[in-house]
Amino acid sequence: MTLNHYLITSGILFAIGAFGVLGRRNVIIILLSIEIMLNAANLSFVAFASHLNDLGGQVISLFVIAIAASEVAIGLAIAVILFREQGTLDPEKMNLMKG
Amino acid sequence: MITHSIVPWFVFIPLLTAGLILLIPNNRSRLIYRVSVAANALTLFLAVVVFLNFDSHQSGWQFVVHRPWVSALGISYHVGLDGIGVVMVLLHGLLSFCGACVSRSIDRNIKLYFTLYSILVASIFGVFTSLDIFFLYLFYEMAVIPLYPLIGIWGSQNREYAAMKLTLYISLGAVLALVGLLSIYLASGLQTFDLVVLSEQAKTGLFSRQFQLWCAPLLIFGFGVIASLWPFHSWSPIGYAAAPTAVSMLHAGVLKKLGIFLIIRLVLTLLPEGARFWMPLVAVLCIVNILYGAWAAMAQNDMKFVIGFASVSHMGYAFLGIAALNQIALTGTVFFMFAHGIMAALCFALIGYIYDQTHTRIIPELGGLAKQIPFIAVCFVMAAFASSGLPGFANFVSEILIFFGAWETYPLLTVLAIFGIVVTATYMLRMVRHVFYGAPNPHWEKLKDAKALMIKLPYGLLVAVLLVFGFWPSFLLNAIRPTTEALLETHHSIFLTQAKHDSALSVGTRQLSHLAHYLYHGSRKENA
Amino acid sequence: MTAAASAWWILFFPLAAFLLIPLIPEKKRTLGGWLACAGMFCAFALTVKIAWPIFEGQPFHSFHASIEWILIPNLQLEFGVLIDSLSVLMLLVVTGVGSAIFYYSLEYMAQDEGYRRYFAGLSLFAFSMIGIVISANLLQLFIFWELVGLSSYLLIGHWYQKNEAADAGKKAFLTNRVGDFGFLIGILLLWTFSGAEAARSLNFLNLNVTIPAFAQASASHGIWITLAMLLVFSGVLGKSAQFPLHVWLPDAMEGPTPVSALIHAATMVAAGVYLLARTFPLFSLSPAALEIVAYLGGFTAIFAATQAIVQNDIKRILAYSTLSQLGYMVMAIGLGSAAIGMYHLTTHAFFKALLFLGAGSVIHATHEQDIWNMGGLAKKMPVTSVTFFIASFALVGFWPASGFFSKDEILSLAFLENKFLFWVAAFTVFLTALYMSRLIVVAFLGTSKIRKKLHEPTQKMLLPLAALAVLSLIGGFLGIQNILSPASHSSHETPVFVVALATAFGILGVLAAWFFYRSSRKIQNRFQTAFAPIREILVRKYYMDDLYDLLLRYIQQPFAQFLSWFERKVIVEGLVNHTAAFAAFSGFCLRKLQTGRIQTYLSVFFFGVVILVYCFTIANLHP
Amino acid sequence: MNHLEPIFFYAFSLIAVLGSAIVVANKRPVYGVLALTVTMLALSALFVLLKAYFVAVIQVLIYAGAILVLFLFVIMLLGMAAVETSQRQRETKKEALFLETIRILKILLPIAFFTELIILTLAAKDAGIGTRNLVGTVEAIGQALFTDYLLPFELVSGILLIGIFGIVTLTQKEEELSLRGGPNGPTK
Repeated sequence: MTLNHYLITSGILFAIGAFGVLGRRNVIIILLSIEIMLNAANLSFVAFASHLNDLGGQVISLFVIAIAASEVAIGLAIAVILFREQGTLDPEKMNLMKG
Repeated sequence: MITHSIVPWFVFIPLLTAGLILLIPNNRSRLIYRVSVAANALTLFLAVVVFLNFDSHQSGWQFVVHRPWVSALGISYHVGLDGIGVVMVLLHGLLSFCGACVSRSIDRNIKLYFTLYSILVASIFGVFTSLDIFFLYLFYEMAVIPLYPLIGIWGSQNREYAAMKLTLYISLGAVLALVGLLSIYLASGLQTFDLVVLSEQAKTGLFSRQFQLWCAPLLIFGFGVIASLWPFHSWSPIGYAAAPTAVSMLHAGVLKKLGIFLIIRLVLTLLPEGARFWMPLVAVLCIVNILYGAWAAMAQNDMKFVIGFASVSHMGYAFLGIAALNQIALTGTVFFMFAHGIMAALCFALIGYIYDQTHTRIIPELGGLAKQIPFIAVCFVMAAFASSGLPGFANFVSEILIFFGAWETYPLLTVLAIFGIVVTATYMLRMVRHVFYGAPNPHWEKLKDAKALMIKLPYGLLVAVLLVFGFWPSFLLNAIRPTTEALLETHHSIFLTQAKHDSALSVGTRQLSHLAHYLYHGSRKENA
Repeated sequence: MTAAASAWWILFFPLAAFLLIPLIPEKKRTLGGWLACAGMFCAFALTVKIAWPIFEGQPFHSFHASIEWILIPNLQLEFGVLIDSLSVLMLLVVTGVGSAIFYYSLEYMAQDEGYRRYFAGLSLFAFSMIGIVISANLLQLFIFWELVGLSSYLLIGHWYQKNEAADAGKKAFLTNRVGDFGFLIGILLLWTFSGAEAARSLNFLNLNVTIPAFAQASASHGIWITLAMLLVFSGVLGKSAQFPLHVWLPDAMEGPTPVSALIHAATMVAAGVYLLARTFPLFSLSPAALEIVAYLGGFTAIFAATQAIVQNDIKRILAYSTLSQLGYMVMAIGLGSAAIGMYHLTTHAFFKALLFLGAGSVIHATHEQDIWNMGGLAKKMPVTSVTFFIASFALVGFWPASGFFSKDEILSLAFLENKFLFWVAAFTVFLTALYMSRLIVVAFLGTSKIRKKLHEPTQKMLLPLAALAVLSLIGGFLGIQNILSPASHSSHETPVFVVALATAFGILGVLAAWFFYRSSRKIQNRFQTAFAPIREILVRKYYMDDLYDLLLRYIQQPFAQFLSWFERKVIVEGLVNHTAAFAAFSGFCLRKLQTGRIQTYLSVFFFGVVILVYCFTIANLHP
Repeated sequence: MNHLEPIFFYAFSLIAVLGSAIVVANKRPVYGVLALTVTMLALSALFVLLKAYFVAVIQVLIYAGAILVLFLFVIMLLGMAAVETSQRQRETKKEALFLETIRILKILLPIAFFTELIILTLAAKDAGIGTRNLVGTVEAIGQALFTDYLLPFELVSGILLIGIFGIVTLTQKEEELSLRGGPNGPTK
């Protein structure tokens, strides 16, 4: 299959992830959508790797997975603490930084 | 020859005095005052020595001291003087000395006052002597900084507003000019801030015409703000009225001339085509400057406001001189800067003297002072006549040169400028009549006249200088002439070759003045 | 000492006096007075030495010497001395009459507390007046022209305590300034016409050559020449107080009387006529300009004479009479003969100075300026009265006196050139006779209304009076007119008809005044009621002063107010404060964006990303 | 083999897209996590198609196995509250208008972004099939990892370490608070 196909799918996934991050009112779902966006990125990395015949793309996707792991860990820890403080997971409530 | 490395001392002496004054304990105010007067006297002496040793036959830079500083960027401590620089240094030496003498009446925290005053003096010397655009701009900004506290702390009524407005306006102009300077640095591609190198290259068409067209207005209107070109002038009367005497003396006398000096040194040398394109607009603006300032001065009843608007109006003449772009007018402008500087400083010093005793500057409240303070009255009448361009004073010579020069390029505008003199005479004499002549006001019985020599010195010195250069102007003209000659060489050489394919695109005002010019000269040109 | 050197010395003697007087301590102030007189006498002596050949009848050879003043490529201004028959005559008048007046004011100003300042001002005036006379180029003449304006400002405002004096000084200087404005533009025009770019010079000798060449070049140049000469003439209007700019002279009487005598009778106001004579070769190039000059001179003559009739202050009557005599001189030059104009100027200087000094001694004695409060002075002050009679005799122009000769020259010139102006001049002779005899009848004859004992002024004041009286009498026989035009003694013989008519008018004027003012109060009142409206106009000086006040109050002042309002409102409130307000407003809007919701931040951030990618797409689509 | 490839590709990408749609659209996070696991598996299949075998295996092992399991633990920990309660708090009229625009923006932006990507990819000219002889076997990746990309490899280990520290301090803070009553009183 051509590179374009893979890029289109990763574009769709990324868009859906973005929609999830912006639209949903639950921190967990936001973190999940971030994971989707990261996977979309991985897909395009690997697609380019095979297209450009350079292993770099695959190595980068490995790194992305590693970093995503630590990011999710911290994200969830924060979500837990927020839940303890605010009693809810709705980001709208968390407006202590209101200007 | 020891005079070779004099020029750096102009900046270092005031800075050293600033440091020295900080060491003196606060209660010894008399000592502080004497130290700063002595320091300024020293710089004045140096200025006179430099002026006398200036060889007026060769037009290049003299007393040059060159030390590379940041060679990566091409910045170097490059200092030197040409004809215009020598005159300006002499002017500043005179004014800073008289300013120091006059600020005897400062009573609140004297140490801080004289430190800031010395920094201000040092930075202005820096601008006049530096040949490196980086240092030029550095000292230009350094001059604005002490002004804010000087006006803010020791000024008279609504001083915060005035200090704020003045600093904002000038830094706005400075930012505009900075953009211009940096674009020159980058467009030149020579990786150097050195003015001498840049002006050599500019002769051989270093900058493209397109670049010059948009860069010149940046510099002209950027520096025009501090020289109170018409739309940007409203800070200067308010700023002067609120400033203490010595500061308004220096400000009206020298800081205003920085704008014109920098326009001559940067715009006319580096961007000749840009200058030629924009100058008709400047000419029209400066006529508004003259008449607007004159009539506004007519309607004021605070003495400092009258002189503030008067200097706005007089700056119009300086701009007219530049806008005419020919040898006579340019020499006239430099001479005018010197003469007006002395005259404006003298007026402010005298008003300061009166204010210190009467604590009011409102003209209707004062009246018939000539009886009590004859010496001050005589000096003020002389200053008033000098400002309205009476022969015998240096102002007349400069105005005549500007009129003869500007007559060639803008005949109609020159007629309006000459009418400006009549209006100037009106408001100056109106002020003299109401403040000094007329029935003596019983309220001011106990005014003390300036008796001691030390008090009389600044006023007497300034009046003497006006008269000396009024009777025999060639002392200054010999120094100025070679520089303006060389400066305008680049203009003629470029425009003779370039005159034929002058671009159709020209600002409306340029056509306006050319149309008037053609109408007026048309019939005379073809067979004169 | 060569002639040129002595010319420089004539100029610098009064300057030296001016510089030295302030150094003299207050105690020995009379020394200051004598110093000023010494300066003036030396100048007069030197002038006589230079002018000696004329007295022996040989022709006068002029000489010229100048030094570089301002040297800039294609602008050479020099400082020079040009002595020819015209300037020698003027120098004789200025220094001669000046010395008499200096000597007179030694006594007159003896008790004045501003004594040294007065004599310093007089010396400055003498310096600048001599400067005008001997200057070699037009710009140098302009410089001294303004210095004369300055010295008249100082001298009019001598008693600056009095508000009227301060205002009069200011008014005089500003009106002169308006005239000088036109004069400077005229100089600029002449400068541009005077030859090629580099060889331009305002030297009179050069001008007399290059301007005619320029005029012949093409027809359109004639218009420029007329314009330039009319502008120069505007300078003359300001200085010699001709019609539109004459308002300052009557007010200038606030100054001390010797000042009025020196400045506002003999010398300064004559400077304008001298300028006309000096630039006469240029004026003659454009007949239109001469036409205007002649008509304006004639009009001023009759205009001023009518106002003199209703004045009550002795000095104002003389001021208006000076105005009308100046009108005569200007008319004479306008009609084409500078010689006759200068001739009348010389004779006028003698008798007008005498009249003012006479009035001065009367005021000095009676401390009274209104003629209706005087009366019967002839008996109490015989010498002053006799000299006063001689002077007015000359002013009206009766046979033996010098006025007769110069005025009849003018009348005959007018008779030849322009009939209308001739009748105007003739009628003015009648008016002159009327107001002078009115003055004499009311002030010198009749019953004395002054209570305290009057005494003749001291010898110091009488000597100048006597000297001037002699000059006024024999002035006509000195052959002054052939100093200027030695060759052709007035080609036309003065027609007898003109002389007879002038004398008749004069006698008629005297008789009318005699009968009218000697008659009983009753007849005078009836006459006054009959001519009340005309009298009102004359008293209000044709509402000229009101016109100028109107001009100032309703045009200049509101315009100045509007500008300072414009300054405050538009520039200050408008531009500046609004920019400040805009900054505050934009701050406020942005603040609203910080809603605290993470997702709004994210969406704004994502919006940025979209924009960025959009730019890439654009860049890619059409590279 | 290669004639089957398009079919596999379309199938798996469809599964991936649907899975992520479910993640975003559903109410209960538990279903979200499960849907995400399905997406992860579909993606690893795509990796296999792209001959990136090692990455595919890691994707399944680490990503699907470890991270999503972590998600499940947290959801269990949070319990019922995790269900989204989306009542809207009252806003002032002026604010409402502003927030409305933001909401519309949130929907429009991803779509706009997606269309731009599509335009970009279609515009790209040389989008032909690659040489496809690159095989992401373990020793190839291992070799690249420990020669060219050694530094990034070490740095990633550093980041993981920081992640651990972060979690320890965050949770540490939480216990310490409860022991001594915390700034705003004992936690609920």
